[in-house]
Amino acid sequence: MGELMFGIELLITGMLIGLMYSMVALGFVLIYKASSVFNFAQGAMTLFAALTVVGLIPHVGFAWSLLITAVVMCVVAVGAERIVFRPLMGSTQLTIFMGTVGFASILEGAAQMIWGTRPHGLKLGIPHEPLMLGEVYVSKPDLISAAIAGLLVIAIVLFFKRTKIGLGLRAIADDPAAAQVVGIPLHRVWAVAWALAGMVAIASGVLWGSRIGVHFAMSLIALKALPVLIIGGIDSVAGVIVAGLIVGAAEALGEGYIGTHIGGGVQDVMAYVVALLFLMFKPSGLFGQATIQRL
Amino acid sequence: MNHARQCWKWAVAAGIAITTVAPIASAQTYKGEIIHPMMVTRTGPFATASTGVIAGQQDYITLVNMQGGVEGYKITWEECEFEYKVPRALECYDRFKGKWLMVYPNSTPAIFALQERVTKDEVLAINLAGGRSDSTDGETFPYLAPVVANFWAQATSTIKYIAQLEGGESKLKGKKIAYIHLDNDYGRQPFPMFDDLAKAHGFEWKSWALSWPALEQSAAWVDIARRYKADYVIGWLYGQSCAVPYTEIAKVGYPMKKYIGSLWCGTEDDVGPAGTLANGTVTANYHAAGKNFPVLKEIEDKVYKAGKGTTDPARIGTVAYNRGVITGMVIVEAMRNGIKAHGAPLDGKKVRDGYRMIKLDDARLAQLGAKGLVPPLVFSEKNHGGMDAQVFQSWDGKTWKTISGWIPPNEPMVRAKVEASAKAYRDQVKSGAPAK
Amino acid sequence: MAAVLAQHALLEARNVHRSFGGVVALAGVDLAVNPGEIYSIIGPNGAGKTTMLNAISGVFRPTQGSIHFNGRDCTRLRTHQIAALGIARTFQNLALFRGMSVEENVLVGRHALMRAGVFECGIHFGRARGEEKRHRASVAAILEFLGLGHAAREPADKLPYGLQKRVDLGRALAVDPRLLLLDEPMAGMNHGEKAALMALVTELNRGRGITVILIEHDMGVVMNLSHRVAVLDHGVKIAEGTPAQVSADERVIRAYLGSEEEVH
Amino acid sequence: MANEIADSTPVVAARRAPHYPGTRVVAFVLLAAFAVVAPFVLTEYWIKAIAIPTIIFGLSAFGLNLVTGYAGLISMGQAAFMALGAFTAVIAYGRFGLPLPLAIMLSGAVAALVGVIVGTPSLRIKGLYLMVATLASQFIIIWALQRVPWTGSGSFATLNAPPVRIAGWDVSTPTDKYFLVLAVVALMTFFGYNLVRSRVGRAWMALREHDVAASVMGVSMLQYKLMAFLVSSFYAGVAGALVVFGHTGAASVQEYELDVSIKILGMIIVGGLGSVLGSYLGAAFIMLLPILLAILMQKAAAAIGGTPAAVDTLANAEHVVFGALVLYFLIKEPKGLAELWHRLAAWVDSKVYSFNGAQTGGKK
Repeated sequence: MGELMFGIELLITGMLIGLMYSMVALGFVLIYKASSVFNFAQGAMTLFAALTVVGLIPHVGFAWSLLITAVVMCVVAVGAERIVFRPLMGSTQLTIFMGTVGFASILEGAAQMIWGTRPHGLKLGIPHEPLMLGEVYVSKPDLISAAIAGLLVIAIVLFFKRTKIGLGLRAIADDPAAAQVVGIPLHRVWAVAWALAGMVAIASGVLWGSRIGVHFAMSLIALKALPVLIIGGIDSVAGVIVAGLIVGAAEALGEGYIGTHIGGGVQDVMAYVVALLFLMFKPSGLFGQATIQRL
Repeated sequence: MNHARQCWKWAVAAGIAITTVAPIASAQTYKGEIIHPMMVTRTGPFATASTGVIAGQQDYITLVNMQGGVEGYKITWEECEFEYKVPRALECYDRFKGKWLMVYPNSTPAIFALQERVTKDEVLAINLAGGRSDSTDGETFPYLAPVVANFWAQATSTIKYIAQLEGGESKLKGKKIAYIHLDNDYGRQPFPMFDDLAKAHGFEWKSWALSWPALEQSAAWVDIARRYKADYVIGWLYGQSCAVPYTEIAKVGYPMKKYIGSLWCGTEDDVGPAGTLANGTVTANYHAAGKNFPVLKEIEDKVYKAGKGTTDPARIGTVAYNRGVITGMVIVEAMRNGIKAHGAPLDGKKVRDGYRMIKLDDARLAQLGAKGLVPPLVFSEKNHGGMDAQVFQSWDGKTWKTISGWIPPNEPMVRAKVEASAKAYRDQVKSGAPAK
Repeated sequence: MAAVLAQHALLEARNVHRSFGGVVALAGVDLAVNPGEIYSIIGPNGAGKTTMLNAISGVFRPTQGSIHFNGRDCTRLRTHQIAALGIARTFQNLALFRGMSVEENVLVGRHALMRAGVFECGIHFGRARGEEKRHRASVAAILEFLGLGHAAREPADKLPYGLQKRVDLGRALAVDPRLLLLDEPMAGMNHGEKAALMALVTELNRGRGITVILIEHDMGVVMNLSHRVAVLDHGVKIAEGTPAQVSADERVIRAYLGSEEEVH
Repeated sequence: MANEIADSTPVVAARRAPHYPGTRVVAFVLLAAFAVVAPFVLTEYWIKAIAIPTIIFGLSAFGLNLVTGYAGLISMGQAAFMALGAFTAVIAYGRFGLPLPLAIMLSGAVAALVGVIVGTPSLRIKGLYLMVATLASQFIIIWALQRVPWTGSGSFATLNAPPVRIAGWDVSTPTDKYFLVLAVVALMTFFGYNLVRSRVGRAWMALREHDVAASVMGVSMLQYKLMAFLVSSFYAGVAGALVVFGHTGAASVQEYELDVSIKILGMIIVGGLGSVLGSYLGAAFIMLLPILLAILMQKAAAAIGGTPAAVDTLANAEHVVFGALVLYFLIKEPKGLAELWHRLAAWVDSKVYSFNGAQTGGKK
């Protein structure tokens, strides 16, 4: 195949993966918007959700296991709000961040206690033969995953724009004190944010699981979301999509054109290099709001 | 000042906790019994394989105990969880210092970190098919051993296997071999070997490094299959990264049987998650899979019937489990020789000497009910193992099917490398430069 | 006239512009503050008073125009360099260093006057030691002067509002300023406190010869303290002169009535 | 974002009213005395596996506390700086045969240099953005250490250090290593302790609380933010060198990956932001708790007959309990373990000097 075609295939592959990063990043954004907290536990939640889904499938089938997992994740979410947030309310961001680290440790431990340490397959029955666009191969599962990721993001955007709770979330993000004054129920809204993050965890858990299998290391996928967050702007839902595309493309092209000359291994670093460049030149990300400090 | 009360409460709690720990630190061996501490990884990303290996080892030891123990001594083990983390491994080692008879962390990074300690304390640290490839040289590394095929041996016999498929090493000329690997101690050790082999056979090789956890490999695979157009791909992955390539291979439409994984991707759990996608994939292995071996039957009948098994019986005969059994055999055999030669109670040095006396030839393996499970293992002061053959196996969706005979390494080449590397190490130690 | 004053003006602002995004906060303001005077800037909210102080103290740079201190152009200097010249200020919202004690807060004001580097500070020997002693002493004096002596080791943010304002002032005094910028120092004070603070400012001005630029809403205070008053409205200086002249100026009155805020 | 900026600076334990030094002085003297006799009263295990790594990581945590706790700049790259130190130490001491003290200094210097570069974004960004910026550096540094052939982490990614000698003293036994580590850590703790009480420390705290006000007071933002990163990563570098010379005897990137950076961050948060003591208390908590739990879990497993299921479950329960305890302390002691100690000391004071117990009976 020609260099050009190769480049195009690389680009498409990368961007599809990128959208799947966006989906993971979405979980962070949700909780960040609600409480300006960086939820380190998102990865653990993804792992927990995925393990629960595959753990239940043999007993109740796919559809039911999704439903039950959704309920479980809601419980986990409310639990998180109760045991991590309510007591830590008013502490500094750093302290709450550490709280989420502790919470992640609990989830990971629990996941392996309940579901064991062995990996599981999770197949969605999507044919794996590539889609041939001329010379360019495109993965069907990735296409579908990317599509779902995209839909999810749009759904979340609508949720923020249209629903009462969504608007509440935005109000709280802008000014928690004021929001409380006008009677927006902080705790409920936060719980909802966590629950939504839980749903995102299920989606990313299932889609990533179908790609790489469901296994403990899955929680590390979350790290891939961080560069996406920075580039997209931590408080921007739409931003994560674009950022995901950028990161995915950067990774794939970096690996294909730089990595190939120095023995590979640049993929993961690429994402962070791009993120750093953004921090240097556009600190608040593509869509994040810049802030002016008042005196 | 109830706050302060609380402080006391915690102080007391900590006190109690510490006192419960203290005794563990002090080491002593009881009479008539062999204490055998074990490093285990039951939590975190590496627990999958480790739990199987641990189970195999413990079940085998239980079997030995039921049959009267080693020269009349029963073996009891104590576990130390280290999560495959180097600092925790060091802590474990120090916690059981003085009790160790043979250290088996099942982690190459841990072996590197432990090297200094075990050498000083004269305790043999083994890592089957891992660790330092040059520790095959028992004189330079008196307390390290790779036991079975070391990484260089693995590399050469894998190339030999490819040669077989091509119909002769001469046919390798001009072939393109892609090497996709984790970017660490383990993934990098074969580099120099591949260089030599490429020179010797006139093939071309290129490396694609992946940083742990390597859960996303698409770009590398597009590059390998669509631009580099490799004739064969050799994978040197571990843990969950073993299961990742199959979606990519399907997507880039690369022939599955031309992807050959290292033996560390050779367990059921490594390909299982990929489901049918992995059908027909090939990995190396240093032993046979399945449970048609008397020793495994015995474990099933005696140990598990008696309810003394340490895992789900379904795991018996799986690759990870069999590796545990083999490890158990090596350890027990070394202890037995140690007692025979130096008498009880055992210590690290005696067991090391016992290890150097191991002569698991077909006859002995047959006695142990493990004929054909592993190629013969015969060690000496000079040879701590590592020159052994590999067998190649193909995944049929449920189990591994052996598809090759035992393919020995290219011994002269590996020897040369081992000697060169060992010499370099000796010189560095002499000159006080950092030993690599 | 500004040109003439330039000879002996302590601070001079020439045609200072500043806008944020589209919003124009200052549209070409000229100020000339003479040594030793108390110079007040008044005007309706949003007139650009605080922005002017920010421009002078180097928090923002003017988008256009220049600022000269003691005849030297300091428009391009960085904030901390301006402090080193001897320009100190207080903040409308105090901006105290919350995690630190009153003494430490004020000691920060001495920062530019201290010289010890990291290493000296680390080994706490020689210059670092002596210097620390000296400056703690002078800070103690400042605290006494402000009647904060008893609170020296209290966490600054735990003090009552009135005292916090004094800490803010103390911080500024610790700089040993030649020019002191006060941003609504009387805000939220009762009569007694105001009287005390006015006495204090007078003392600083007369006794220590510190030139003062004052932003204040309480016209009583302004008329009382100031030698001269400038009136800003929508970023433009609409009047300047003695308190009497200014309060007589009908443009000023219009400006205030225009922004329904009464003048006493 | 709005409140993110506002919240991003950690609020720390404010200076409290002076106590009679009593309890603290006594405690300090006892601690110092114990530190000196420890190797002669404790088993080798406690020295080698508990004491040495704990104080080394304590030092690294203290370094991080300088930049994060005092200067209020979140950094997630501390482990990478330790790695830089560790590799520099092996290469300088082993390959180029520098004398040990120089090698240690150099390790700090190299880390410090990189630290300044990593710190530059802090001039423009804060909070979470800075967190991820430093986290990015963590990945990039580790990657570079692995990929630059010159480091020697080639086909074997682990570098072993030769035997440690310093001016004729063979630092071979655990006791020797302990005293080497203890000496360096004590020295650097003393240095840092002075530093945070000097104009430099005050400048950092001022920047943390209100950087604009600070610069109006004459503190150079550029100079002091970068200085904070410089000093902090210098400490990390030295800690890394100590890991090599005092603990593992080898440098390998696997020991300094992201989870370690997060652990170190955890140490100062649990221990107490902006507290020297807290750095070490936190280090002890984060380092020792998992080991303690692991041992307890194993004992528990043994106690209940060690059925395979139980063994696996309890091994994983370790993580659950660990996380729960971290949360418990964050909630009970938002200002960190140091605050717990201060209150305890205050309480003891109030009992001992009961005549003025009113004043010193603890703040709150």
